[in-house]
Amino acid sequence: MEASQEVVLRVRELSKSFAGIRALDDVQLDVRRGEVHALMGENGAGKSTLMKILVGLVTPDTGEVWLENQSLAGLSLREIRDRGLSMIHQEMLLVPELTVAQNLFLGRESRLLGWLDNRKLNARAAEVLSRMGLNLDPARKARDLSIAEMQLVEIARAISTDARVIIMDEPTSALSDREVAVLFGLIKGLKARGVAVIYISHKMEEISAIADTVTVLRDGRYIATHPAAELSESKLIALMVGRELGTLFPETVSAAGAEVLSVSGLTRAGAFSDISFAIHAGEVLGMGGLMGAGRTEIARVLYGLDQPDSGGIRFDGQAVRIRTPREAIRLGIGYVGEDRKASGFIPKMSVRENLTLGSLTTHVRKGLVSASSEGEAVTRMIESLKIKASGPEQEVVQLSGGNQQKVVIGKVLLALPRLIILDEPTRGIDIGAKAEIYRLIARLKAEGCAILLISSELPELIGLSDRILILAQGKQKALLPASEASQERLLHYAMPA
Amino acid sequence: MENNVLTYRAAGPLLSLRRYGLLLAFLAVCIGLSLTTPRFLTWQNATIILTQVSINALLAFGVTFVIITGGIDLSVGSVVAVSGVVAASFAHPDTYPVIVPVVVGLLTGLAFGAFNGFVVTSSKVPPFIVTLGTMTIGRGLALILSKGRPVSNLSDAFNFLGGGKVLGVPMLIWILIAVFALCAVILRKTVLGRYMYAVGGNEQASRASGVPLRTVKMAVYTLCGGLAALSGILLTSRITTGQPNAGLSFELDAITAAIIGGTSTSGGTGTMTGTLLGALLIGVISNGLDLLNVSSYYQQVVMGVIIIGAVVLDSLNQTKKA
Amino acid sequence: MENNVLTYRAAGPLLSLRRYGLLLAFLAVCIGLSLTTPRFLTWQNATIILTQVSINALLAFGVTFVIITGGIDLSVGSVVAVSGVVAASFAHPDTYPVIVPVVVGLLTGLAFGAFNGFVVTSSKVPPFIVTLGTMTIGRGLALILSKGRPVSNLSDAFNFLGGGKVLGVPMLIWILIAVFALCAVILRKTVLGRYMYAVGGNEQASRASGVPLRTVKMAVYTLCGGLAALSGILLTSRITTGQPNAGLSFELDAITAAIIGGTSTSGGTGTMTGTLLGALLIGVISNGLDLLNVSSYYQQVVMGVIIIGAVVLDSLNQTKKA
Amino acid sequence: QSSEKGGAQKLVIGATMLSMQNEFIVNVNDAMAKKAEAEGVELITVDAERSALKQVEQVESFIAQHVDAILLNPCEVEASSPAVAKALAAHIPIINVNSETSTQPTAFVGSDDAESARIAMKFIADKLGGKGNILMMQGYMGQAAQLKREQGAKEILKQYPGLTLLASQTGEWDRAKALSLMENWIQSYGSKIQAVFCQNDEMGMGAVKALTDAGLKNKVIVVSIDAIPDAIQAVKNGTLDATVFQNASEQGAKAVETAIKAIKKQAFDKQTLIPFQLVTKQNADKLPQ
Ligand SMILES: Nc1ncnc2c1ncn2[C@@H]1O[C@H](COP(=O)(O)OP(=O)(O)OP(=O)(O)O)[C@@H](O)[C@H]1O
Ligand SMILES: Nc1ncnc2c1ncn2[C@@H]1O[C@H](COP(=O)(O)OP(=O)(O)OP(=O)(O)O)[C@@H](O)[C@H]1O
Ligand SMILES: [Mg+2]
Ligand SMILES: [Mg+2]
Repeated sequence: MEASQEVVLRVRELSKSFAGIRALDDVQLDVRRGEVHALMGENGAGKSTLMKILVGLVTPDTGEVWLENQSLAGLSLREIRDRGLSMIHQEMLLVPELTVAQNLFLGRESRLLGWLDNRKLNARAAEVLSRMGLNLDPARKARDLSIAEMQLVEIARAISTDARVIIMDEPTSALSDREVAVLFGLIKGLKARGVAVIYISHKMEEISAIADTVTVLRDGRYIATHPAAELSESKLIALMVGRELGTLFPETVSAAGAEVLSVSGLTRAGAFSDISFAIHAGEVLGMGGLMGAGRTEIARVLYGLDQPDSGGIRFDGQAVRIRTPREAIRLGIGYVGEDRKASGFIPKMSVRENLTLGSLTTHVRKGLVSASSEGEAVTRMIESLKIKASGPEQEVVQLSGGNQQKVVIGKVLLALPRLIILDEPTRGIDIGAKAEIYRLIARLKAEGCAILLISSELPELIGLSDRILILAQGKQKALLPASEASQERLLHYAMPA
Repeated sequence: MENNVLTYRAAGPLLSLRRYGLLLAFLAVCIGLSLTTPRFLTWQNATIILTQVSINALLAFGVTFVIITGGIDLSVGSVVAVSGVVAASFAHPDTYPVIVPVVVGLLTGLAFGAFNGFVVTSSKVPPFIVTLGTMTIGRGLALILSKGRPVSNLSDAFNFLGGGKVLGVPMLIWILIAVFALCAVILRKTVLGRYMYAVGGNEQASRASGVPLRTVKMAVYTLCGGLAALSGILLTSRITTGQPNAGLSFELDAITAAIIGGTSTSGGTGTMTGTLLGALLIGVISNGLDLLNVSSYYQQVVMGVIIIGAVVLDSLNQTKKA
Repeated sequence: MENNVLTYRAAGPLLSLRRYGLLLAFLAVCIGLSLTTPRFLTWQNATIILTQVSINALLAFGVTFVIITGGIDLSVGSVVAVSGVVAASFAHPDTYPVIVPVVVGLLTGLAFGAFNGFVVTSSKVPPFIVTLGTMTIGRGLALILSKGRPVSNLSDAFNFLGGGKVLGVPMLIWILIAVFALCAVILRKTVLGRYMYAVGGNEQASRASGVPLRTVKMAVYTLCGGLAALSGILLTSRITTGQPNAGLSFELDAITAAIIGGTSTSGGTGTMTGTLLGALLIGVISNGLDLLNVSSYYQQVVMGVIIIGAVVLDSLNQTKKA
Repeated sequence: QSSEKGGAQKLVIGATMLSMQNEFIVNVNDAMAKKAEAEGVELITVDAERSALKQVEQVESFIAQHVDAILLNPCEVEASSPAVAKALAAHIPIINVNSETSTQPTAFVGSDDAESARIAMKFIADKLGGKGNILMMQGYMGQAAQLKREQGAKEILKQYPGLTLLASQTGEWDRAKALSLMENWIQSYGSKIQAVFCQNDEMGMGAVKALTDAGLKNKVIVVSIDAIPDAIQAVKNGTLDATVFQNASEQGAKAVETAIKAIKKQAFDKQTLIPFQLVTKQNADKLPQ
């Protein structure tokens, strides 16, 4: 169905500042019935803030929002939701102690003193989930879900309301291609019912696949709105970044040196079994697979977060047992985890404090932390990663998602690791920052660092790796040079038997 | 993730006890005491323990609600005193019918709770400070209202509430059972209860889901104040006097019972069964130590050791299953 | 987001106070008292307030460390009693040199702290329960060791520690200043201090960043125990007796000072300056109420109202800036 | 009841004490234990920790254990009364020790708290010649001993219109709190202060310390109650002007004696009043034990 001309959601002159930071500056937006409206912009451009204002989570300083010509000013979250606006949150807002079913319907129970029937609730949840083609046990607690599963619950929750406009703030950041395909199917269904979708993503190919219209924000300001069909990728990037961007994947030369790490027969019951590979200095080993294939579990074992049941790990040719992350760091292993909110940074700490957390002991002079030594390292890292913050003292929790990720990477780099494990390092990162991280990987590689790259984005995996290891259901399926890898071939190996 | 897992742990019974370890620890203490003193495992002693536990348990139920939402209430001990004194002032013989002191006492506690809830929801002052403030204020008011003197000479009808028996079982035990059931139902079977877990588990997510944070918090503090008042009225009736310094440091016992029972101070978890068991554990230990005639100084040491020990046992058990 | 903002609030001065609101509230109380009673703003009264505040402030510093890591320590009041009694037993005239009771007392407190730290780090028992256990155990031990009687007849050298003056200023004030400076340096300038914030801010992320959780937690509880012991020794010296029931409910005052000072019970935030200011605020109010001869009953009401009021004022100020 | 099972069975007496953290009470309890041992009786002591509720519960427990007699050292006049009523209803003799309850027990051994305050206040009045400024340091507000001692002190104040009560605040029975309170009072009233009455010796010691530090001790009279060893020593040294001696060992011993008589249904005194004694520098050396 073609998008109609009827505007369901209208935003005018919206501005919002946080403690001196201008997150939105006179922004406008028109969303039409049944269209997929992509909202694009770099990390920190103000996309999430705008969406949070729409659903009533954040109050704007000035400006107004109309849903079907009715102003939403002064309405509560509940009232706005009841008028037909729902949202998939970037931060995955689930209550860890509640079950999937309870989270799905949270805030939508009939009355405050109403009677709850968990059996009925579970049945309804199971129905909703299966209608969306999702395989999730409604009785599982949210805290036990992987982040991909959490994201699926968020999606199911937003879609199961009878919303007229659904906001999706990076709904696919934790999903692999298969689930993305499921989501796109759902979005098509929504369009057909006349539901408008505001879609935020940093994945260009998704925009061209489903967006009808694209609005671009830059530094909190409205830049332009165009039909998606009229926008080439390079033009879109130019609008977002304000300049042309060179090639995404930098040219690198493979100059693999001595073996840094090797594992043989590594097994952890219930997660993966019999994994063997080696990584060399100056080499990028890619690790691919579908969601739940066991890649994160391997990384956790290598970093001492979990213990293997059997198998050996050698570092620099020495057999080692890595019992804690501290030991891993001492060996020279760095890890950027996939769940940056849970285990990546300390929200209340500043950018500075987070950056130096893993290497603080190197800044000690006469028993005290030297502010100048620390400050110098921090300034260097902020510049080299182009971290966008009001300064080194800004709390990391206030940064946009992409900049938070840069802080986490910066922290690992400051500990000068010889092997870096990157688990979905570009999740939620804008195209410009992505290019920077790719250049960073190339630079680290050139400096002789060994890199284990886990990614669900196949182009990224192919574009950056020297060799690629494919896992399916915890088993090693293939280990091939990147030159022999194509997306089709990798997918073929990754599919469960 | 086959379909059959759908039935797994599905609805959960009303009185589910997730912490078998605690039950085990409790039973271990009981068996230990039964073996060492024949006076422990008697019907009469069981009645005594339950009666003694009831006052603390009522407070602990209220505190459990609050802690589940991620808050804390230090004022319950003082509310026991104020509402007890207020109730006593209306409970002299041949003045008002017995319903009057009960209602007035309850209203006093509800007012304190509502005040706590109001300040917590409309300022950024941490609940610890708010309720510490009302704790001090409450104690002062109890002394002012009673002029520092116990309020005595209470009617028989009033003294029956906490001192009488029905069908051979003390009133306090009946009330304990009824209030426990009510609180368990609120927590597990009503939307309000679900929202308590949600607010304590992730306040931001709850807000984004449209959970009425303000209402939920107002509700838990008010409930807690009401339960403290009930506790205060029953205490007053049991000792036949409204005492301005009743309930000193009761808040600590109540919080302890809740936490032993598995309520986490960071919010989002806790059950009424656990809290009841926590209160019972404390009651049984203190009863047992008296029965064994352990010197009062050593009692404290033993009490401390057993409490830590019981919770260690409980946590070992949880770890194994996790 | 220009480059020059990089210098904004850069490394942060040692005594940075993020909460000007609290300072304002404190000054407001001081000015109010100066206007109502001429006796408040005198050098002598200032000395007295500082002396009175010092014991609580030392405890509050220790507790601040613990709360910043997301823990809690309820045992400090009991540790005050045990270490005071132990120190007093070695402080009779013509027995040991004064260093002996001090060292033995400190070791007692450090042992309690280390025990807390050990149980907290090697089991899943919540710190609330662990330290509640040691609180009870400590009180019992103090009573056992002293047989329930004050330990008096202490040497002059020992009594000088908490009662003497140097350069006209009470020893307690010198010690308060020195310990405050030391704690502030630990918290803001050492790796350990940074790790405390990290552990309290996000334990999982800290572990993943190579922060030695166990060591940090052991350190804070042990530090807290040591500071409580110091507090106990000084209190014993000040009142020239080791009292088994000294320090009753001191933990509440200490935690209150820390929280008024901006330490969040959920961990990850807090400053020593804030805690000191919190302790001073409590001390000034209680001194002022005595000077104004407010009746004991009303003192409590006023104290509660002012504490809530001060923190409301503080939080309003924070909101405005956020 | 085991007493009926003949002399072979050891008699059991349960004692619930106001607070085993109070030195005077500990002394009373020690005397009980000593006497009980001499008489071949088993004594079970429990600590009510100043809570009337706890005390009632402990008496309930004693009743369930079928003890032969109960010694009650009441926390409160009114609130501990249900304990007495319950024991009487269970036909177990109950003896109140040291202070009273509103319900009449089987027997009473002790002294009248108000009387001790009268003695102390009278001493001050005499020393000041019936004219002067006085401060009163109260115990924990609302507790029986505080109320009784306040009442006694006020009676004497009424008799001497020349005495002015400058202020009265609580030191919560505690030496450290009393020290701080006295420091603050010195700020407020300075040289106006002529005498301080403290409701127990612990607070008295704290007040003495503050006054000594401020160099005011020789200008101010301090009197307190209980005659704990520290206080007697202070009286000997002349820093504390007087304390009021309450004979702990006699109270404890008499209580056990009376209980045994009551169990054996022998004749006993319904009321044994043990007199107070003012302790000053003159007689401080001559106290019993
Ligand atoms: N609560 C807050 N306090 C202070 N600053 C904030 C807060 N929330 C957002 N900001 C700031 O507002 C700006 C916009 O943030 P926003 O999260 O809307 O970006 P975004 O476009 O969603 O970025 P991303 O693609 O990384 O998710 C950022 O500079 C961010 O630091
Ligand atoms: N917290 C958890 N609790 C229970 N099972 C888990 C948890 N995390 C992962 N698993 C399970 O472990 C297996 C491996 O998951 P893992 O996250 O390592 O996969 P992955 O290949 O990294 O996939 P992803 O794309 O999700 O990162 C899966 O079967 C998953 O369901
Ligand atoms: Mg965003
Ligand atoms: Mg993964």
